[in-house]
Amino acid sequence: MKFLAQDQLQAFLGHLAGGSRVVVPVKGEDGVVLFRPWSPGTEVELDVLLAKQSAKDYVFRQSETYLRYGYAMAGEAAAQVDDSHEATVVSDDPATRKAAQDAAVTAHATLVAEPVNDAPDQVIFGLRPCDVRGFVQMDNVFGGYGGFYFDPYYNAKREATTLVAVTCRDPRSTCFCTTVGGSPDGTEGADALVTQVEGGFTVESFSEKGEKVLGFTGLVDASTDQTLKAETVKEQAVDRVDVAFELEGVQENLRANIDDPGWHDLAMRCISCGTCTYVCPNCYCFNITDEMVEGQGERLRTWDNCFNPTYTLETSGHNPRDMKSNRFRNRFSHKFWYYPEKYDSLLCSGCGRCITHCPTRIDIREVLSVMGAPRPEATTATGEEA
Amino acid sequence: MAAEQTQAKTRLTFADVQAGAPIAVAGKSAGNPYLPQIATVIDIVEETPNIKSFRVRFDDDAVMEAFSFEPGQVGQLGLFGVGESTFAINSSTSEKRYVQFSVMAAGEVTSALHELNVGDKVGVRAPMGCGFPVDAWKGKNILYIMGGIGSAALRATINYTLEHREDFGDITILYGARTPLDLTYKYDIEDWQVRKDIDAVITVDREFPGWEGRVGFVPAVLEEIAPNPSNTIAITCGPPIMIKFVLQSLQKMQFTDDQTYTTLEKRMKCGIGICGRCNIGPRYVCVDGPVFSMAELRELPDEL
Amino acid sequence: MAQATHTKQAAGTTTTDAGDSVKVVGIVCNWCSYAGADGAGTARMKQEYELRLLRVPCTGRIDPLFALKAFEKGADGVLISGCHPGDCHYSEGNYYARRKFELLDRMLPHLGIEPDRFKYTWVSASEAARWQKVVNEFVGKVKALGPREGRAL
Amino acid sequence: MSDRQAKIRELARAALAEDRVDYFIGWKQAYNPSEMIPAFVRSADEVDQLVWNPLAHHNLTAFLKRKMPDPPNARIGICVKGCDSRTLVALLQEELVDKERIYVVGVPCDGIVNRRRIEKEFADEVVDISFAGDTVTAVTRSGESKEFAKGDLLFDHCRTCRYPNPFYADDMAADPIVEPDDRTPMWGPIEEFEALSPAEKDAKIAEAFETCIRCFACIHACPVCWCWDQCVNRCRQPALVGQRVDTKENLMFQMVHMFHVAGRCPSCGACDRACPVEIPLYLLHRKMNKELYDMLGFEPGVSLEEKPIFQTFDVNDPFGEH
Repeated sequence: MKFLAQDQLQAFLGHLAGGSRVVVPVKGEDGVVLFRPWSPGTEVELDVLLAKQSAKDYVFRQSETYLRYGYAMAGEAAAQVDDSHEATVVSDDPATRKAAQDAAVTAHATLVAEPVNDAPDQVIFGLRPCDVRGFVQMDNVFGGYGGFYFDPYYNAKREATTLVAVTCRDPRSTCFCTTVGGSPDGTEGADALVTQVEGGFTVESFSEKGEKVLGFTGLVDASTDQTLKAETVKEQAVDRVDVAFELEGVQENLRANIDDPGWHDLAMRCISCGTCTYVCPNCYCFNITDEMVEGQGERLRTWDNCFNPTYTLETSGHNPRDMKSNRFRNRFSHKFWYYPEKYDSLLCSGCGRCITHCPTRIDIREVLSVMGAPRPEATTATGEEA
Repeated sequence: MAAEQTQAKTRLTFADVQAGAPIAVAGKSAGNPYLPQIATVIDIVEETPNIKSFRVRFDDDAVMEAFSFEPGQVGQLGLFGVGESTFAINSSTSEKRYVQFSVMAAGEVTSALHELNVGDKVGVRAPMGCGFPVDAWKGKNILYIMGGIGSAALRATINYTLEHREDFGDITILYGARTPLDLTYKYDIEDWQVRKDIDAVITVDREFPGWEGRVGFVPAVLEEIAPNPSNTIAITCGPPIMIKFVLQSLQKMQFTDDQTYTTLEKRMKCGIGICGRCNIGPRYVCVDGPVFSMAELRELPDEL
Repeated sequence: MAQATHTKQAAGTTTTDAGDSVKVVGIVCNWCSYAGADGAGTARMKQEYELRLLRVPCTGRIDPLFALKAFEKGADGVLISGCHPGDCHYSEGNYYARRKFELLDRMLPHLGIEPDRFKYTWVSASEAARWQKVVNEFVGKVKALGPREGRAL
Repeated sequence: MSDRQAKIRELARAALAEDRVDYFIGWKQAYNPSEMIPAFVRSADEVDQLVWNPLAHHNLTAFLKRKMPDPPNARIGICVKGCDSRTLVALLQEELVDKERIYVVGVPCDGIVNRRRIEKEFADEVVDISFAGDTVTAVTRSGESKEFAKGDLLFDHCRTCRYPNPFYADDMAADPIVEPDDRTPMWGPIEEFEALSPAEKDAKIAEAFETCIRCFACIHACPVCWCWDQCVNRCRQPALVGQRVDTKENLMFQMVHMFHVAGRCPSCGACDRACPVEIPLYLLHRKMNKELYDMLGFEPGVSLEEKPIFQTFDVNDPFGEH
């Protein structure tokens, strides 16, 4: 175990910034803490436990152009193209048809489409172990787990990213990482872990990337006292996290309770916005759209979420999840039933952001205590509904 | 019909992928699954007043040559600058010159596709999803029940069973549309009616000037022709309301859940099981479907 | 695009888009201001050519967001013009519109867009000379402010 | 204060017991006493969860919007504060809510405490906020405690509030409190912003909207943003707002909200409080209301008979060229 003195922190980040971008939690003028690129002198905010948003955005961008394309016509061909957009009349005569096809093909020949995949090396410093587990859990869906597709965009950024987590010294009452298999000092997926002790930080590494982090010359071997103190910080932190619900059986109970009227009750105060999913370190659903200006276009993917009323809306007007309660059920079932069934991993690391950022404080712990447990025989919750 | 997931239960890295790890369901090759292959529209067939079939050919001959799919699989047909939408591949599996999609003009992408001319460029990502288990159906009678543009989702399968006619027992096709004008693939219908080895029943919802065929809704006609469920597979596709009543009728006629198949539509974006919107409970229509047996559907929440 | 070309031809110039120092979007109603602009063009009245016209059936159809969208997409100025109050082809569309434009006009400076970059006015079909004056004055002011770059909106 | 709470419970109990409503919406304590959330009470035995205190910031009329009630045709009992009632009045003016389906309990309000102001005073989590007279006591998880004067913690719109009593209610939870004689609106902190140069404003706006994550919390929490679930912000035809998340598009996104609620929005601040990244949306809406007031002397949602100003006109409107 190494030790980093508090007054060496800026130098340490400067060292990391030598080879890559460094991202740290920063408190803005308005007191809001967000992950922001670090530059010399930027104060790192570690006292506020959780940044408003997880660091997800730096690996799985909220909006990301993945394809650029452009239409261009060669001079001569362009001159012959009729711009009138008249519907093609397909001739019955094969020869005429062939000639028309050949002419059209030549005229429209130049479409250029280039994939874009920008993945700079980066170190994310100061994220919490639950945020790190968020990446680990998302890795399965993007990483071709179980023979599914491998996502080159996510993985390029993921592989270029070093995660330096910080032990949670003061977990909040809304933290429930231990309930879902994590810990305030968890190291799963972390390349390195720093723990705040008197006068600085102890630093441990768990991977090759983590070893590189330890390459900073300002690090010294941690004293026995410092090591012990770090252990105490960790133990105390673990004690501060409550077990929020019984995880065992949640998947089966969610399946059994799929039609339970309790979903309606729990969803009543939901306003069906996307806050919980956008601050979540695990939620990964996205939308794909094209944006085009004057013949040059981009195809981009942007975060989307299952609370969006138009998320599943079909062109015909049919919406499989038209009711707020259906969308509500989908999010929790996805995290604790659908995802585990496909990827053998939960899709929740217990950071509690969805609870504290929800405009109406919908509590995932309550939802799972109620719907993830056996339900009494169907009672009529919604009166006329039942 | 969910694919058997035989691949390792582990997350892959770029190194694994470069080393040739099998990375996709249904035998698709490595590469960037988001990138469409550029293709050229080589022919457009106006099927009905609002449905056109687009025959497209990949610009890269090697891609065209290597292209193969299972009947029932789908693809994303996209227009650069507008977006992509999912359509059933409805050319025959034996067709090597082009890939065909039928498009009803309705939304943003489909309306833009209808503006296309022969020679225009499109992007195609195909095949996707799982097809019908046609091999497992060998020796059985096949009953197709289709409504409207639902025929597009079953055309490749019908053609497959007709091309391999000797592998199957009786083949019955029940096809209905609102009016005779809305019947797709009229050239197919003519062929079916000439052939002696299949039984084709074509119906329209209500009387129409010049229409001398059968009149009646698909589920009602189905009960009239009363197919024998013994050793028979029933496959249905059409508007949701039709599917609902057809499934009820089939149940009434003693078709079991294992004998009944349908193919579903959902709003899709990525088409590769990631973006998360086409799920029905734990199943994604894009990778686990679009083909589902009734037995599989019963396991899922009522979010069709 | 057709409308934009039309304006340039009317102004009797051959300058290309790339040569424009600023981009100004004009949203005009079909019945009065578009006809007025047409009149100015037919009469070969010399006008600033940086204006691109969009024609709508009535100013009542114009959502203030159209103007914001234009700014967002890089317009340096937005001019809205319709029938004079009382002369609306649909009787009262411009009365409703006037309230919306006034609010927009008052909000824009709050969003970091200088007051001279937006104007709403009324030009009738017979007021070709007035059209010329409105365009020249407005575009002149926008030119004086120069292009908007790196702005929030 | 507790009198109002008792009266709310009493009125809710009666409405539920007499089956006049299917459910009753009030406020209750969340997972700890420092947070208040909307409460949906379905039976008379459950009314004791209803709470009234200066943390009850939610504008519950948002739950009357299209597609919010469950079941869709529910008869709903609802509590409104003065500002909440203005949004309700705005909805009633346009007949967007059926008067026959709602039972409104008016709650005179002495001002709501901005919890975020307290939160910012500590690094640790605030787990308890209690009130004694004008003193507010906040306690953190590790036991640290601080006292504040309530007046310092109020929301800006509460400090400048001219309408603490509901404009529309079937029953009142207390007698109306004394209202100021002078109803001239006070506009609060927007004046600072107004004094900035265009370039400075631009920089401020850019800074504020850069962090927007387009989660739609502002739009969904807004009681008068009626087409919330079919918002043009989600629409591709027309593509008024692009999908790309950047400052320009984010600002455009907010402009869609702001201009579409103009004339209905009394700047109750629900959007601001719902924003997870704390963008000061309230200031934007406040400014809009100030301009509407200067234009036409109009204040939204203060009279059932009045028409929203963008649905009517006066040939003599005192602005623009004639």
